[in-house]
Amino acid sequence: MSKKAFLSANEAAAHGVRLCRPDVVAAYPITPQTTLVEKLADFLADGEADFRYMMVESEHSAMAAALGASMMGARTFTASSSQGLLYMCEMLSYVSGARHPVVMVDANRATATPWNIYGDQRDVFAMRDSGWIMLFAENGQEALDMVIQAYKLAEDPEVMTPVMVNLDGFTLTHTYDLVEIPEQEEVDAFLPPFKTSNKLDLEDPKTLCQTVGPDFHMEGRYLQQQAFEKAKEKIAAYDREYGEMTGRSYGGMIEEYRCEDAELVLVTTGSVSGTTRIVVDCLREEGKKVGMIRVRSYRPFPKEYFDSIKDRFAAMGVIDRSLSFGLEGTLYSEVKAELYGGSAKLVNFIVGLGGRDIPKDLIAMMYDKLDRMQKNEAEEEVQFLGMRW
Amino acid sequence: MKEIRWHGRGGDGAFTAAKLLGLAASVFGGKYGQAFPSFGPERRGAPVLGFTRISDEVITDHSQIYTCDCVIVLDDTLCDVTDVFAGMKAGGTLVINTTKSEEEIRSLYHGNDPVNVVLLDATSIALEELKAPIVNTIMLGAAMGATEMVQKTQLEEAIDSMMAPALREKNKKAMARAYDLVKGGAQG
Amino acid sequence: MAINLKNMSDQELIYGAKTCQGCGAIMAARMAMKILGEKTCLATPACCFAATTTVYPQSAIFVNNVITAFPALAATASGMAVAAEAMGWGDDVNILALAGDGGTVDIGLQGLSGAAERNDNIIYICYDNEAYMNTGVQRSASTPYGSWTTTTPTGPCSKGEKNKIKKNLFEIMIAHRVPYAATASVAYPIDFMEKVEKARKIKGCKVIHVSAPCPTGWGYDPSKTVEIGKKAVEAGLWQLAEWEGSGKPRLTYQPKELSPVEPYLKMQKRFKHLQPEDIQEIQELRDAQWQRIMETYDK
Amino acid sequence: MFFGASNGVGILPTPNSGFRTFHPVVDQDACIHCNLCWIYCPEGCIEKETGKMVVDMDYCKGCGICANECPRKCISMVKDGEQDE
Repeated sequence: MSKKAFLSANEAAAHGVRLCRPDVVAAYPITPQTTLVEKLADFLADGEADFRYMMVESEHSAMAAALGASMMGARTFTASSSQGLLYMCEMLSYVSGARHPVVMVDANRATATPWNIYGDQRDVFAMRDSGWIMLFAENGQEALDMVIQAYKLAEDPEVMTPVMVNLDGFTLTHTYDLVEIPEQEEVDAFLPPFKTSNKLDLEDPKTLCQTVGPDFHMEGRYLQQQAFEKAKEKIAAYDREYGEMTGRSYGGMIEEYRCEDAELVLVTTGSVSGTTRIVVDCLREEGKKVGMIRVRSYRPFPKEYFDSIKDRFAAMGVIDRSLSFGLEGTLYSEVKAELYGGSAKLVNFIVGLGGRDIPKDLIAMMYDKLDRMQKNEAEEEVQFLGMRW
Repeated sequence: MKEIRWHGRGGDGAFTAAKLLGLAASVFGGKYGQAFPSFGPERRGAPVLGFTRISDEVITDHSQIYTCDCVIVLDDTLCDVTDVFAGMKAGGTLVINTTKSEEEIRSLYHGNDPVNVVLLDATSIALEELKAPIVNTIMLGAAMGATEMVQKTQLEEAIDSMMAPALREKNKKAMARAYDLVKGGAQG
Repeated sequence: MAINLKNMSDQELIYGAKTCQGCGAIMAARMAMKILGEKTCLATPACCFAATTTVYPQSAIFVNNVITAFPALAATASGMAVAAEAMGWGDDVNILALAGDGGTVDIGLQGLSGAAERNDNIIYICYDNEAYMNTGVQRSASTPYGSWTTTTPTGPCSKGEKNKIKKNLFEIMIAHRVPYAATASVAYPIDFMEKVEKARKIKGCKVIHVSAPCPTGWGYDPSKTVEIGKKAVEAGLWQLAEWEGSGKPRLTYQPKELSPVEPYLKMQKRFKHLQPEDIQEIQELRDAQWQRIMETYDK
Repeated sequence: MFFGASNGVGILPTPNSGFRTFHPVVDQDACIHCNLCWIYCPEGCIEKETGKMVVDMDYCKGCGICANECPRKCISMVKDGEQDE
């Protein structure tokens, strides 16, 4: 029997980690990730978990230690945020390039400067090309479930790629919610012990993280790309399998909400999706044909899905809690690229940077703008909403 | 959906009370609960906010709370630095730890809608029951006595499951005393 | 254990590396591996050693080995050591971290300090060739005073490296109270290998700083690597010392009388610009350092 | 192929003899088997167990450390292609 608890997403993710029985956890504290690594320490102190906890002296070393541990065949976890993730950046590509299935949680937070500890997704999007699978959870329950699915995905022999589970800083990491904690036996049945040939071995010595020249480097990158393609199927398959076990399934790489006959849709990630659902429900009651598309997997990107909906909606808005200076919202660029040649009118809403709240009336305003676009009224393509001026 | 805001100072347990309420409503009350602090670094003594949502439906709202069914103020000096009535819904309830008069507190309200004001000298109860001026569970009891958002037994279960064993009994007693006091219509 | 060359096996665990002729770094690695043997997991950062031993598809290392990022060696090795314990690899497995001076005393020092403080069960060997050699001879915090490098070029306004004191890894590690720290030189293989053997038997973070002359970066004939290494020790510009976790550090070899620094400096192109007064200054710096050692180390 | 991960060890496709201009020639009669050349050789390409000091000419780079350090001076460096003594 699973157990209900009232947990923050950080605590829920920590339960997910505990249930995956990691061998080694290496971490360094940073707001708003801290309560996650504290919870893991509590599990050890209370005898509820059994792993080696490396309290290292920096994020760079946290990811380096995770790499070292994974090289020995250990199931490994780490977590970070913002500047810490940027400091880890160098090691992210070592871990992914050498195909070590480390799982980490990133508590999404603005990057300095100005120094700001609040929710924002620019940290993860700055790591876009690190070679990590990047998933976004909407709430604490999904954070827990996603960590468990992340290990299954990362350690799949056809994937063997590290996974970053993203939680919106504070909005999720510090918000308490009703969460169902699966039983250990259930998780054990879903996630077998970590077995890999990609590790050091005294009987059959190995070289890992090898130097490669121009003559072979591209082939390695091609294999990584293939692994990401494979991951697309696996994300959906493991989500289904997990759903059969727990009754909770999230739709794979994408979740559509009331899109069946929708004309106006917003594309979201993370916690703003929950708030958007409420707005969709309200507008539906008013008879507006609105819907929401939630991106759960940013890498691999649901390219085929967006290709397939090119002409399905009249107008689409992409909510970005990040932006690429000199261009537009990071997520918007990619959605737009996949919708190229389609008939949907597109707009990008930059909101919620550095912890700015995204209230329901602001989301309602976005749907209103989509409505005007559908009626051929002009809207600026990239809009900052919820500003002081 | 009930939306509750807690006013406290860093270290006085306002967010703990917000969490206890969410826990009581959800895990022990069969509803759905959500609780979150005013986000940011924790500084002892600085004004802080805590928030609780309670609903019969799944709570997916991840925006801030702007309107309140109930506001609970753990320390009346906060009235000097914050508008404790901000966002109060018509018919909402303000529960405040104070020895001031109802008129003094009501004078802070700028709205036209009727609001309930519940006064309690929670600090005196805390000093008697807990031997320390910690009022969070007392104010929780008072607020629930005033609004019935959750049941007393659910709060007791929440205290048992969240607080350290040594604190449970005396906090339950203090909470119940405030609950009964407010429920009985008396103001402490 | 006394090291006896006669009894040592011909088995080579590092072979065929594409290092320069007369490379001191690969000598240090080879000597260490002679002691540590097949049950060793070797970790190196991006450095000369890594770039010359493991370029796909070839591999000149015959034991488990990994390459990690430049600043990340100690933390990677720590992770390996902790996981080895967690996964039950056994007490006889050695986690050997091997890096140059730049990767250790500059960019890698934070990680090494962390590993030392946590006392993770690794053997960390820094081969010191006194500059960033893999990138083509740039100064590091281990480059000696007066030395030419490509970033401390000599000219009318420069005499080369200005920092008068090399960063003292040995004493930094003693300050961390690691269970074993030592300095050594590839020119004194028995001394070095005995220190590796001691380190192998101790649990915790062991650090050995070994002088490894570099014919390419220092500018001398490759046949002189050992000769130069010996001259540095005989001139008191490098010491052979160890610290076993308590008491004072101890010299494991003490020249009867320090030889002048000039012959050592004159053998190398990196010092060829030095004038007699510069050499005099280096000798005075040496004297001050040596006096400090005589006062604070056991003989 | 799954490289960047899990490659074998000890794979030596190319010899290092091309690094060399001179190669060592050991006077086996004068050798006292002190093994200093053996331990100092950066390449580890001198074999001692047969009772003779045998150099693996595929991997000797001709650095000359062995000749320089031999206490009996019984190793000479001979230009590649010229007749060994």
